[in-house]
Amino acid sequence: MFGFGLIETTIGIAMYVVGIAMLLALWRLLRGPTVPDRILALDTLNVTAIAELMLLGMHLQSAIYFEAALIIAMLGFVSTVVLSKYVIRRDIVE
Amino acid sequence: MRWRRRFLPSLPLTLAIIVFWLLMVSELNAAQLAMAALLGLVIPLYATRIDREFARFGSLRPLPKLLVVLLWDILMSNVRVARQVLSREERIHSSFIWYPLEIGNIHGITALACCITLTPGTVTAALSDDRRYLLVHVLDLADEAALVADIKRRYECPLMEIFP
Amino acid sequence: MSHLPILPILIPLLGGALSLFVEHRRIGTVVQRSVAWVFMLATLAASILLALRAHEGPVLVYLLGDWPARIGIALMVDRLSALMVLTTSLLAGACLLHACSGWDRRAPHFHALFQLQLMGLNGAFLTGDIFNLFVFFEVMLIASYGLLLSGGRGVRMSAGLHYVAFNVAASTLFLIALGMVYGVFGTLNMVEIATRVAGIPAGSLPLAKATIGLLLVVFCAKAALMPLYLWLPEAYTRAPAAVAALFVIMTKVGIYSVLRVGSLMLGEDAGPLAGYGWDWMLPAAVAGLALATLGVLAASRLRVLVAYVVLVSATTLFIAFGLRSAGTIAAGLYYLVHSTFVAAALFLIADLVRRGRGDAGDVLRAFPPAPGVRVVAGAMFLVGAVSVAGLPPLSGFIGKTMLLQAIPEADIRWAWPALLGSSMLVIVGLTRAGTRIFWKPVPVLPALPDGPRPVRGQLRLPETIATMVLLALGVAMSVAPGPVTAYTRAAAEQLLAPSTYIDQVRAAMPQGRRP
Amino acid sequence: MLELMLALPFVLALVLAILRDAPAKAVAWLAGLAPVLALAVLAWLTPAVMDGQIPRTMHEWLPQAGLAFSLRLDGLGWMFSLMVLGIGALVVLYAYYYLGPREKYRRFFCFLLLFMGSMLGMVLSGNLLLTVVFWELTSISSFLLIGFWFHRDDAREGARMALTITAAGGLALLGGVVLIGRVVGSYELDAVLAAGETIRAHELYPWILGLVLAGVFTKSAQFPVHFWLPHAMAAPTPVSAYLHSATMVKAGVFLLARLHPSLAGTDLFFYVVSTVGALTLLVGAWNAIFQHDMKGVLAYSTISHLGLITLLLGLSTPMAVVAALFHILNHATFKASLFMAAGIIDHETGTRDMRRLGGLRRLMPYTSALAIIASLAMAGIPLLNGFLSKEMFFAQALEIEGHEEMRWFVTIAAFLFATFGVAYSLRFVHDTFFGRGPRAVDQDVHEPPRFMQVPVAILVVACVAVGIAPQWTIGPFLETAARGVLGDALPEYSLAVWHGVNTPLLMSFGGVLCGVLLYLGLKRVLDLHAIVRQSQGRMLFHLNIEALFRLGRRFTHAVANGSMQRSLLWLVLVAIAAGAAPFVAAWGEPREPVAFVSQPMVRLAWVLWWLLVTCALGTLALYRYRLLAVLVMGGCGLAVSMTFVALSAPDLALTQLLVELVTVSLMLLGLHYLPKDSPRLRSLPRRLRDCAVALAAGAGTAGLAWAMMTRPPANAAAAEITARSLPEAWGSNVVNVILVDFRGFDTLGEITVFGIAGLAVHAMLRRARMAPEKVMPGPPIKLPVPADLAQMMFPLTLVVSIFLFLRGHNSPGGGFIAGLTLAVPLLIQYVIQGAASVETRFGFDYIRAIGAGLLIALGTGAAAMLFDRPFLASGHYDLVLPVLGTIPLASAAAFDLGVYLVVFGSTMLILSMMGTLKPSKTMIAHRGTIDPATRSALTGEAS
Amino acid sequence: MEMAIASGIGVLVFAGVYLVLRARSFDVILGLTLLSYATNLLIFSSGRLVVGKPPVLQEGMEATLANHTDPVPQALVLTAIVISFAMTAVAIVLAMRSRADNDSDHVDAGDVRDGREDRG
Amino acid sequence: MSVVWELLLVALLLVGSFFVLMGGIGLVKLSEFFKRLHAPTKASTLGVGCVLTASVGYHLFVGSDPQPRELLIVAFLLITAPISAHLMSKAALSLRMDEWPQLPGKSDEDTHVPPRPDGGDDEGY
Ligand code: NA
Ligand code: NA
Repeated sequence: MFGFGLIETTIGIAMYVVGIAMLLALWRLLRGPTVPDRILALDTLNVTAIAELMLLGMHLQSAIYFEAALIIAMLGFVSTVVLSKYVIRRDIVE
Repeated sequence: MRWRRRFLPSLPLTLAIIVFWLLMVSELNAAQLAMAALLGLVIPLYATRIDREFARFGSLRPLPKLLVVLLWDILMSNVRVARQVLSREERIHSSFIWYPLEIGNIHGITALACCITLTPGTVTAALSDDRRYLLVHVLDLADEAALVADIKRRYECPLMEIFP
Repeated sequence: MSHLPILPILIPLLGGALSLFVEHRRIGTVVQRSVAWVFMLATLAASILLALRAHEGPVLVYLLGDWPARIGIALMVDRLSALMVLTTSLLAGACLLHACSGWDRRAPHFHALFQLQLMGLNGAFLTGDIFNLFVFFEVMLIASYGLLLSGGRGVRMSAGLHYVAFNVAASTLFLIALGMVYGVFGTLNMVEIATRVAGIPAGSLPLAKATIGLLLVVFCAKAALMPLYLWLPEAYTRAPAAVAALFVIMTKVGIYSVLRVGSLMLGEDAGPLAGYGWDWMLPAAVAGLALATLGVLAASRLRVLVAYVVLVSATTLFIAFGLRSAGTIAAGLYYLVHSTFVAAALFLIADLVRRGRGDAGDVLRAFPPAPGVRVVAGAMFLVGAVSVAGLPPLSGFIGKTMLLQAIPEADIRWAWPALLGSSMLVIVGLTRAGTRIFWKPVPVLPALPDGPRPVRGQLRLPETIATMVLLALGVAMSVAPGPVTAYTRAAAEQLLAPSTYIDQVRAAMPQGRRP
Repeated sequence: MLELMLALPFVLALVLAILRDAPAKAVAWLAGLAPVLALAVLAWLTPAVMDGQIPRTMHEWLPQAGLAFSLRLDGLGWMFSLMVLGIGALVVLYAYYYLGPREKYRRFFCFLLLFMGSMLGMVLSGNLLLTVVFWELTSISSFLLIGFWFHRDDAREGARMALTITAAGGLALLGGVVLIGRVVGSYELDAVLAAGETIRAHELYPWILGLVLAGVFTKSAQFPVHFWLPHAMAAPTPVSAYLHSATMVKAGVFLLARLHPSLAGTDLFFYVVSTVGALTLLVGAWNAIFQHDMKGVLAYSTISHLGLITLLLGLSTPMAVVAALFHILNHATFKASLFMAAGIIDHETGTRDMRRLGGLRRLMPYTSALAIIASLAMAGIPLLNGFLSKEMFFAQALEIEGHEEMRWFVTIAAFLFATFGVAYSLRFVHDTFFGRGPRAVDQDVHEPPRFMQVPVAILVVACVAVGIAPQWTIGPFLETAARGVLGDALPEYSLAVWHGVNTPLLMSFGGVLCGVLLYLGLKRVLDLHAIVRQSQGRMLFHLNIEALFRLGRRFTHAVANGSMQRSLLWLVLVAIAAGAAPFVAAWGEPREPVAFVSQPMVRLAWVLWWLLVTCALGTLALYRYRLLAVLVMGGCGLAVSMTFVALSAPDLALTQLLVELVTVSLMLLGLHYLPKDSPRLRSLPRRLRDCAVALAAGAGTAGLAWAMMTRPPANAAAAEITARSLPEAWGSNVVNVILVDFRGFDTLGEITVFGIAGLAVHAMLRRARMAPEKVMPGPPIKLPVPADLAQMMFPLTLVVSIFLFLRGHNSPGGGFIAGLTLAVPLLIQYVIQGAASVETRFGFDYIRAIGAGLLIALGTGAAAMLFDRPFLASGHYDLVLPVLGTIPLASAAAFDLGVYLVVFGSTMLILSMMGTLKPSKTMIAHRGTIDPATRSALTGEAS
Repeated sequence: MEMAIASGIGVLVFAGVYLVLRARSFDVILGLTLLSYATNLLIFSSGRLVVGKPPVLQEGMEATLANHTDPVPQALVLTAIVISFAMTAVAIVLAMRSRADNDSDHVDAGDVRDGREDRG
Repeated sequence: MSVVWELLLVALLLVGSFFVLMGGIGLVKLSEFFKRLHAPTKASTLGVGCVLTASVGYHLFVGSDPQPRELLIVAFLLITAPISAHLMSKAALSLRMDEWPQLPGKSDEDTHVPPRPDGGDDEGY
């Protein structure tokens, strides 16, 4: 479709790079050592997932993945909030 | 005025909603405009039930500059943080500082906290009970006073104008 | 066009939704009950009409959304479905009556949950789509959780946990099987699946067998076939009486599904899959019958005993249906209807006893029920026990006799001892329970301070009538068994001729669309 | 007429059941009316029967099963009817006087009439299945009668024992009858009696015989199941007099006689029946000697006499049958009178223990005389009826042909029968009426009311009359009865007192002599009164029954102990087996290679795979630390959502993400009220076992999934749906179109499930008071900065929610997703601002929202019905407005609105219920606040 | 790709089943949640794996399965997700209630308290 | 698509993914929670921001989605990132009270700012 596939190659590389970032976050998720660390890792996973989704959308030339990324951006922090609140107060809804 | 308060509680919110809607639907026609306007009118009425108070803006003049400064700071400090991350960790001297607030408007405080957090190298950890101090964690603290002054000058002052 | 097939689903749904609007303290019980009864009676009327229509012979097909069955969802009503719906409605009427003696006010959302449970049951019996069957299973189950747990506390909660967890696990398995069904057959309509079963390529045969095997496991788990029956006794005994009585039909849903799948996908025309799985079900049924019978003997509480009686009847049905002759299936269907009513009645009686004996509850030890309860409850228990044990002249005897008559010569040597022996032991267990509960003298001296205390139990009219209605249904089935047996006979023949069924369903065309 | 006769007892039983507060006398009169009127009917029919006709009647009951309500009155039935009704009438009279003033007359007579009716039905039945029906009815009603004094332990036990054994026999009989039906093709008695040859020649004959005899022997208390009868003596004496002399126990021998033409005539029949009869006869007679209870003697004597009758029927010669019938009549008369006499004595002295009685002939001479005469009849003394049938028995024993060993055996048994019979009769008479006065009975003993003696007297007179002039008195009756069994094969016989001196006569006298000697000898050698004979049968029965109960208990506790873990384990095991079996069975069969092109890995698939697998295993590894497990599981959810995205399922990804968020929140809300950790499972084998099961399940599922994915797809339906989605359902998001149109019915069910979940949670938590596991001390925290930001987000999320809702039909989104998109930000408000502040400002009736959502979805679907189209048929309308242009209106959108409301309402209901639980103060005090020392244990911190 | 999905399903089922067999209510709920992930993936994969062809029709693209993945399993999974979510909610609340009422979160808390951890 | 645009997009993508990776590395490498907190929250913001911007440009020119809808994602990220960071640091602080700096101008007794939710009598958990 393109004259030269530079952009597509870049998208591919970027997907791998972001993927590595996800795996790094995964490592922190499992490793801990504290609960906030793991929450942080999960949050990072969410954010990197947005990047990954957008890259996928570019890779497949489809805007269909927008909604998923939007939802993660808009609501993905919910688990962060809830988990943090749990650590702080135990009682999530007071 | 009372009429406006009653039926249009927050103009910024209405505008934000209209923009949001038009961005989302990806088409610009009469029907969508009408829909956006409808939502812009109805949703704020509904949102008043959740919101304790809507933000009232003072002067919006400092806003563009603030945004540019913020963007620049984000970019620059990102590079700095990236360098720190890649360098040896012993060189990083992280520390908490209490940042004394002058701004009293809660929306202003929130905006300031956002600015601090979004700028790499600093993160707001807490707001004191009396709302006069922000607890800020600094990744690499060289000079506490300079940092406080920097924040005050670059963010807090414009914000005080925006949120009087 | 006739909307009759869908009414038994929609009426309770409407009733359930409306119940949510009238269940306010200000509105009062009378209105709530009136709403519940209006919809209950309407459902009953629709069920009766449906049974009459189904008895005319051809399968009633209702294409939802006016889509052809292969791409949409279709309700397919044959005699069996209509029979099950009618049984459900009759049972539910009695249960509702019983609940109206007070439980409905103590359990939040009772009427809504009850109506929706009815919707789930009827939907499961009427639908012709296997995924839709799953959905209605879930409607039925979650409503049953609600009914079981609403207004409950203590041990009922842990029993409920067992029930819920087991059913959720089984539903997970159901979903896995459904995924496989779609992956292998490419359709969810049971008739369409049936047409594709025979043509399955040899390479996919083990996969198809595993798929249907998993489906059968799920249905057998719901039907509490050995060894998947362990969940039943606790759940049924801990449920409130009206709910436990309604639950009796729930095992029948599993049995119905086995019959349906067996008829369509494992029938004569199923090619290499014909009869698959049945070879295992019969031994499991016999072993289950033995265990259930032992459970009847082992029961230390009346409700546990009744729960095991439910198991006995379920396993008996598996024997009847597993033999897959028109005679045994017809007898089994008769037995199914009878055992549903009678076991439900026994649950209600057990509750009456429990209430009438104060602290002693329904524990099977020597402690008399309150005098006010004793005679009526005792008489009702006698009728129920005679019925359920298969003693003449009540329905159990007729069902069992027809079953004995229909069992093929080759299977007599194991089926008869199993059935007769289990009857025998059930009689022993029921006799012991009855004599211990109703044949204990009222103590002359006041009870010990720390022992159970008798109470002045009184009969509440609705619950007595409800119990009597259920028993009367059983008695009616024994006094005039002819119509019922004729119906079940026809239903059995319809089940054994799946190709007719398939042709009739496939001939159903949308009205406002191209087919 | 037959129906009338049969209906009388039942109708009057019903009348008695209904009549409340009727005086005892009226009750007794009504009860007496039944047998008297029925006897009148019988008398009306008698000439016809005597003529050899068989009055018949038949009504359909269940023709499919061959069950008909057919009655027939032949000679045998006539004889038994006479006995049932005649003695029944006497028993009613007797019972009226027997029962104390505080007894429940109404119930007693009601049960008695029920029994009478059942018995009558059995003897009149012309259909074998109907016979079984009445047979079991006699079991049930006799159970009620035996247990009439249910406050007594022995009554309950006796009743249960009788029912257990006779009902078991009844079930066997049912089996036998059904087999007969198979062989003959009909259950009508006429057909069965005519098909004797067929039955005997059939290969099922041994089974038929065995099953029928099991019924007969249990009912007639034959060895070795005879022991229930003595225990049934706990019944009130009128009951014993009726059931255990004339009716219930005779049911077995009646049936044997009834089916005699069909079953008898084979060696098997001969050997089995006569052997059992002979053994019973000996066992019963011998045991009778050692009883101390008057009714005990009578019970064992009954066993013995029933053995005699069985033996005679087993011998099967026509003469033996006649003798059996004769003895049935004789035994009924003398035994009924003896029971009644024993009842009178019990009634007057307060005891039936012969060790405490004695010398009653002085105190109650009249009763004593009657009882002594009846006893002599029982002993077979000449000029009394018992003598005659015994003589016939001796003659038959001696005339056995072809079976030498049996002749000896039976003859000896007959002699011993006579000997023992004399001995126990003698003891009965001697211990009760002679000797010293009543020992330890300090009652003023006198004769009973006159009318209580009348039935006894009538029966004793009958004994004597038959004994003296048999041909005149009993001859016609006996002949009629015998004709009913034997038909035209009626033998020549003479009913005379004196047949000359022959072997039977000598045997009789020898028997009497030996009996007297035996009694005297035993009395001298042993202290008869000191012998306490435990009923071996009872012990055995109890051991067996108890063993059965114990087995049941043990087994049930070992298997179905209510453990949920076990339930789930079995489910998994069975599922593994079901999934693996076909593959195991097909192992080694040649397989065609499947043409399959694997999809290449998507770029990010490796990341997702690692994410998924690591998080799943991480959850497993950390499951004991629940918070961590929830956290790590969040990674799984993300991985699954991303997988959906990568594999072309944006709607799925959205839904999975949102559900994931809410699920995590729910789990944490719940975790507040649950322990923070799971205790460590110490048992290694247990862990290994579960691990192996889980491995098998995992591998199996993976294998199935793989096998499925590598088959060529069969997706014609999917293709059709995709093609028809836009033109006919006006939506381009095919998934959403399926949800609201093609399979909208699923969605209706699904939102119902979801709504019910909300209701169930509400019902469970509404009034619940729960203590958190541990409480954080201090007031709720304030989060002004996040609160401010979250506030800002809410209107925007509302916009997104509406967008997703409206666009769902054409691009990813839809009611469900939109509903959750609205609910989740509200959850954030709950978390950050606290429930109280949100709920006061954002008051919303979630329950009504659920209801409204269901109604909207239902209404949308039902709207199609107004246009005479099926439920859920979708409609579409393009609304053309000035300026705004064309606005598409689809019914599917309205349906989706219902979904939206239900999802929002239910989610919020659940979250708000869980978030606003009222804690129970006492439980908090009990569990306490968080202890710093346990902090790391609570969260699973490494340090 | 098929192998990856299949093995992923397998691992989820392995972890899920192991947890479902535990003795504490919360562990069982965790296990059921993992199982529901596996189930969703399995149903989803019954439409076979297709990359980049979401079942959203677009103008100029023919509405065939060549251009769009099989939509039916997706609809099924959606229903399944919702239903298992509802069930999970009920199970969690029930676990809370059972714990509060019986003072133990052992799955068999109601009838036997013999102190043994596992009785299955 | 012009080469300039393409190169710009490539640059944006490279920068974006680089910062995302930095976030990941920081998360793994740094030794203590509060240090780690800096890496992902920031780097991800910029990284994701760049990628989103690239996505806007890319779709704009490919024509698959001509609207800058990704800006909405950025807007939401900007709102939610501070909330997350704020709450996570509060959570971490609640576990490690001893490391809190003293509030200027306050004595030891009332330095517990922000107010400790648990009254300060335990060490968190
Ligand atoms: Na959708
Ligand atoms: Na951030």
